[in-house]
Amino acid sequence: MCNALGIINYDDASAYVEGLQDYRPMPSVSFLGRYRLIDFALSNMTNSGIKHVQVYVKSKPRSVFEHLGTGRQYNINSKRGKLHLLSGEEPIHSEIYNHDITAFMQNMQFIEEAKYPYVVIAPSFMVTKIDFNDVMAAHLESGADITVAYKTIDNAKEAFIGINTLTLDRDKRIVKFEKNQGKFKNRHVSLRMYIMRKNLFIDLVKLAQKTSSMYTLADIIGDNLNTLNIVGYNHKGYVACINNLDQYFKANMELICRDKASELFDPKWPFHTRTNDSCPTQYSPLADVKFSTIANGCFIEGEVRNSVLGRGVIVKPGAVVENCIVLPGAFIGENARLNYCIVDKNAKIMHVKELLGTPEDLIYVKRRDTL
Amino acid sequence: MCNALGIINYDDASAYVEGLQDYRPMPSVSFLGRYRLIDFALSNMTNSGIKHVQVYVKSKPRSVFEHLGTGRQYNINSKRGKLHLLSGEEPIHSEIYNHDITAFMQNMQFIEEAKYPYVVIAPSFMVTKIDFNDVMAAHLESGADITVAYKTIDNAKEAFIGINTLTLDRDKRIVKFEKNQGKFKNRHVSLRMYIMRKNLFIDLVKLAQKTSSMYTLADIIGDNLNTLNIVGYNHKGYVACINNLDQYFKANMELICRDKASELFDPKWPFHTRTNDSCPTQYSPLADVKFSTIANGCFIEGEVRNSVLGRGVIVKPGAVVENCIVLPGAFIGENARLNYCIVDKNAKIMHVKELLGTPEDLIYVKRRDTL
Amino acid sequence: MRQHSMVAMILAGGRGSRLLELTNKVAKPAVYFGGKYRIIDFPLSNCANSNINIVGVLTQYESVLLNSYVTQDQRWGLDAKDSGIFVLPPREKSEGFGLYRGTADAITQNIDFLDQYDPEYVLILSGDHIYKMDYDKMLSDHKKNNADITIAVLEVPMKEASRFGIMNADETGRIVEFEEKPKQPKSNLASMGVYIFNWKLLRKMLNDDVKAEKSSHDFGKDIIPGALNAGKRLFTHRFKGYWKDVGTIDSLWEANMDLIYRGSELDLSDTSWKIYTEDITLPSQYIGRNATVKNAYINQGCIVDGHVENSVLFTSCVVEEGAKVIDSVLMPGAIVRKGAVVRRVIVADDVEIKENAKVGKPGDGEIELIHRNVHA
Amino acid sequence: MRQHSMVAMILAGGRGSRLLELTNKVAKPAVYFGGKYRIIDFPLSNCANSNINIVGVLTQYESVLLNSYVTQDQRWGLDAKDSGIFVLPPREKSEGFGLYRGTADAITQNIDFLDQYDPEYVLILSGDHIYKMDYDKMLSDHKKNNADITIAVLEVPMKEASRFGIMNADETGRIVEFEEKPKQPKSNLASMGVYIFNWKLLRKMLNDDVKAEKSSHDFGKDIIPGALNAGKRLFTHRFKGYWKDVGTIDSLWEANMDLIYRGSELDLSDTSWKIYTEDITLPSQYIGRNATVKNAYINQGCIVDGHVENSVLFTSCVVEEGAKVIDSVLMPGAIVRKGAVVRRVIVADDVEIKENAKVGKPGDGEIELIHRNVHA
Repeated sequence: MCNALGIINYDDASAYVEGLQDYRPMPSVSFLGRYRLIDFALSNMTNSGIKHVQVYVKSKPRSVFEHLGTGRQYNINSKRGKLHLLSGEEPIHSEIYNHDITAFMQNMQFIEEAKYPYVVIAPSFMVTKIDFNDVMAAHLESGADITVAYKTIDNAKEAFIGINTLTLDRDKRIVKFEKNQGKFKNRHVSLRMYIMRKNLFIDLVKLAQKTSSMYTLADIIGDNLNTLNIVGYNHKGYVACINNLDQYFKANMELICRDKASELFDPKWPFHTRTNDSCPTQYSPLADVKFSTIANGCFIEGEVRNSVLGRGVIVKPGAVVENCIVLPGAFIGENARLNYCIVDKNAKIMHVKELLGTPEDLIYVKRRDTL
Repeated sequence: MCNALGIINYDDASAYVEGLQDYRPMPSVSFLGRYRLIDFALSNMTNSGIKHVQVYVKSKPRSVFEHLGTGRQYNINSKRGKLHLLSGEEPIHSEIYNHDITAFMQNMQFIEEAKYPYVVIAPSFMVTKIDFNDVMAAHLESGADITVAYKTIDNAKEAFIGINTLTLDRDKRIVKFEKNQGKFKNRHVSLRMYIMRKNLFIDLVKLAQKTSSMYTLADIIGDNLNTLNIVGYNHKGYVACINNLDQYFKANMELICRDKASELFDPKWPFHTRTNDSCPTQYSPLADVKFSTIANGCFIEGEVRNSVLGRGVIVKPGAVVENCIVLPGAFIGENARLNYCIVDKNAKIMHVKELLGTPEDLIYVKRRDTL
Repeated sequence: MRQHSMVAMILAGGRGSRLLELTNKVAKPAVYFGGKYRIIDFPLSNCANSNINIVGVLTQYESVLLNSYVTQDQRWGLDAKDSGIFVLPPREKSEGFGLYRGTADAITQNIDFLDQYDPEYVLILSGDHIYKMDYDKMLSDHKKNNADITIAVLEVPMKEASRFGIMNADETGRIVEFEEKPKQPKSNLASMGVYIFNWKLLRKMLNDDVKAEKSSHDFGKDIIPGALNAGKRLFTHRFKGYWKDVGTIDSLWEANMDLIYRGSELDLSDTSWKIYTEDITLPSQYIGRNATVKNAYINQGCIVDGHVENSVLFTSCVVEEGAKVIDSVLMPGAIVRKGAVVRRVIVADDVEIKENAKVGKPGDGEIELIHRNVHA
Repeated sequence: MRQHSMVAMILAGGRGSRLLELTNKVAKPAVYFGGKYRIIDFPLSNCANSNINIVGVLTQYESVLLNSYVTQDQRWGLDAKDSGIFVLPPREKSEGFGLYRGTADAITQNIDFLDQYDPEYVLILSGDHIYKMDYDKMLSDHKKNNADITIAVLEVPMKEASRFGIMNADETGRIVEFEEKPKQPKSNLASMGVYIFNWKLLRKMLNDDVKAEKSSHDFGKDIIPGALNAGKRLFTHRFKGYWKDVGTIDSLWEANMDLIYRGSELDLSDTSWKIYTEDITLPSQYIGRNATVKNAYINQGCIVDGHVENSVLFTSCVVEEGAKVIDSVLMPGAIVRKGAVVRRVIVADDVEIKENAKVGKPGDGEIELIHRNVHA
């Protein structure tokens, strides 16, 4: 798919992972022990053959820059292809103006210069496996102006809150967008993935800016349901919409399960990430681990149940880690008992012996904190 | 020199290249047709064997990120070494607070974590060839707390304006800093390059912040001339201090001359930059070029005298380019006459037939402008 | 992974002895061309620009420089995670050691390399040719024709056709006959030595060929005729544009000269199909106060203060005041001292034409290769 | 450029036939070790960590996989502009073709490669050994001693000394005598096959050696004794720490087992001296509801739902529910199906132990290599 420019869009106000995001933008939030969220969106694009990807980063771009580098690990050819990290270049006077349309306008030159007739747009907070070649084929076949990937879900009361739901007519044309307020169980939800001609995209961005300085891309698309032929693409397969801490926790937990994980992970569709050159994980004679996902470089002497451990996590003897997400480099000291906790990078549980959260009330331990 | 962390410091208010800098920060200002200013500071560091370099960028980091990439072209080993691009991560409430100390404080964690006993600090706007091993050797021999590289100049009335001049005692200890107001001809001027222990650097940064929220590194060093043993290192050889448009012009012009250029360019001390894969430059049967520096990828059918042409510049028949700096990708149309102009990237001189500046009054043509 | 649906194999073992001293210490694909390039930059850049990620380079003769040159795969952007340029010289196996006995044998001995990537298609290229070609388009043709083998062909003047392998094709482009250097050519479509094979078929043909006692293990002599005889679907892919096999000093000189006319078919300034090469760390070229430069192609690092006309100057050449370089090619680091005159020659790399020396002569005779320093 | 003051040359041509089927299709340096590594990762990572930028790898036997493995130099960070890993197999020259006749001959045939970089020092390494060593410190010693040659040595138990090349040195570390596998060793300082040479001296010695008719062209047998006889300054550099030549299935198994005790001398979790290897794109390991994992070293991509004890599991191994893996090494992709029991063996890559099959036996006998699928 060499005829489309890939755009990984801003997270916006509907997607916010409390705690974790204080330290890093959405794209670099750690996921499943060894990934960052952006790995999924970006691998989907490069696996689909997209050669040139723009990643829009809202704030604190450093961690994203360092994670992505030149995009080599995502198979972007450094001569022919391009990974372009963009953020607002002008000072933003108020956070309400800091949205995707502002960023597109500020970087319009790079969008205009890219020599591709189409754009493929996706957010970084939808974790899924999607081949954009299939979406493009559907787009070309339907003759739509815009194709919007959606998923039919039966848990709209808990998940995808704040995301647009779609009403489709029998030709799959979208006739209505409505924010998911969690009132109904069964909905078609937008994945915020769009395919359209680049010229149309540019027109819409300019129109959005004229309409209101707070308009987003989703807003302007919603405005044009009558004037444009906007069609849905039914994406099957696993999708996690990581737009709050509960969903972040839930997605990590449910992907421990092999059956779920195999819906996302396919050897023919690798999700690339930056390697850390960690050694294999070591289990001591005292280790007692069950039903968990463990990244490399860990050293486990305690008990781990139903948890996700990031790279280089240390669990000392007597410690019990249950229903937890432990991010890379964290240290769980002797005899510490953790339940329903999210322990951020390089945090150390040394002195506190019990951190007992509940599914409804997760405990979040800050980055580099020592408790 | 594996025992020092390299720091390429903010340009500050004393260094500002009008026009050019509206589009890019100091480190990415184009120089001598194929370089960017930062190439010199960064190559000096990596050629000196420094493995880990932090580059502080004041604003608009995108162009610097894209130019430097992972630092591979500067011979930074991607596993053992590190090129760290840092900018203010917090919003700055007013430009007066946007100085080096603020940036160091905001990134203190990365300074503290770097496992090197020394820091080597240099700005991006001093174009010179310097082996920091020599400065380090002098630093160790003198037993100084801080070593400041300086140059003895005889053109202080025109150059290095606003930069600190040094007064040295007979032991080379610095006893006074004074801003160069252009009143005297012969001065010792600071190159803003410092070597000191990393711990001392951290202490000074913290002290500066406590002292005043507008204090810079140069300020706090100046404050401590009595309490610390601060010694000068006399750097010989070519130095251009590119802190305004005139000096930018002058440095480009004087480096056309082989004798001057050979003071800066030494095959054993290469200045690295990002390659652009341009083809060789083509001279048509009509070309008439003398005393000029021409980058690759140009196509010359006109007359060029005493000028610096960047990559991919096109000079059409009948055009006359004299005493000009033409940045990459610019187009000089048929019969256009340019004298004492700086033509920024991708500008096109199509309709205007005369742009005649003078040495005192340079004409600046904006990026992507069509005249 | 669809990444590796086509893997390229570049035959780069040739010695190129008609290039005289230029190939004494380097294989022909590593010979300099075009002011800053080496010949093999062309097939390698074509691969990169055609979205091919895995390239094997089959080397044999004097390959140290060639090996270390192509191994630096970032030069062609082929350093992404699942990309790479791999040097494939002959090697010792448990059953012994064998040099490559022919172009086909070179691939046969590296079936295990190809199996690592399990491609659908294999593209066979020569490391000796200068041209810009989109192999991705050729692959589209191959798929559209449902072909077993596709061969890139180029129209040559009918009178020269007998120097080439000539493809006789029907109106659909299907090859009905192949003649190696025919005395009475029936068509002027010459094979460029660029083939796309379905890998499964090629694998089988190679495994058969290695057992055939009479085979010379060559694509042109054995594999292609064999496939035709077996009734396989062979199609041509028409190439239009600049193509040159620089086998001799004369043709190498000519190909360089082709570049100094903008509007040449081989336009190296076209940024949509760049040719990538070694990244040289040197300042821009300097044209001095006494220089006259007309109709020339000059690379970075050169210092010109004399007269340069109708010539190509590679990296870091020096032409001193009063020197004349006319109708010539100066390879990297060549130096022409004061008062020297250089005409209709190729000066090999790092060779010095001393003060007031004269080399070459006007006219239209053979081009001379200057490979040792020349004194007045 | 001071970048290349020392160039490393890794001798990686050995076949390693005592590793049985593990080296049927790959050279010994490419054999797997330590859950995710290959043996050659150790010298390569040591080079990267010791600030060496240019590494030549001398290959000969079954080198396709080894060549394509080491060519991906970004794995070791050696992909900066003036860095690189270069594969150096034997090649055809104008004077003919020759296999490498010995360790010294391998370097001799690549003098032109080294001359490209014109180093001051050349570091000679073996591609077969597992250890972490700072060659930069060794170079400091070399300079401090004003040595011509420095040889890294390690203390071995006196009773084993007769299996090694033993260095007898004076109190300053200067070598006074070298004995290859002495019956009555005078010291227990064994050569590790790690040498630093002043390149000018080595170049001369190699050029002399190639003409010496009786020479076996070997560093240990010819070059080192020759230098000693000629009165050159040879010094030892004492190495302390883990060092292993994994020449046999037993020693390969042992070296893997050494890793499962944290506090082992070969601590691969030490981030100040990382060992770099291939970057594998696979999710984290999964430990299932029925798993018991004790005293184990397990890599990413594994799926464990059975019992694993005192074992090393490489990338992507599967141990199904009810299966037992004890005192064993599973190489990448090995699968142990339900109810199978695996004990004191090395299971080669991609081998499957089918349901209820049993391999290996307890006790302290020789370690078995399982290189074919096993049925119950």
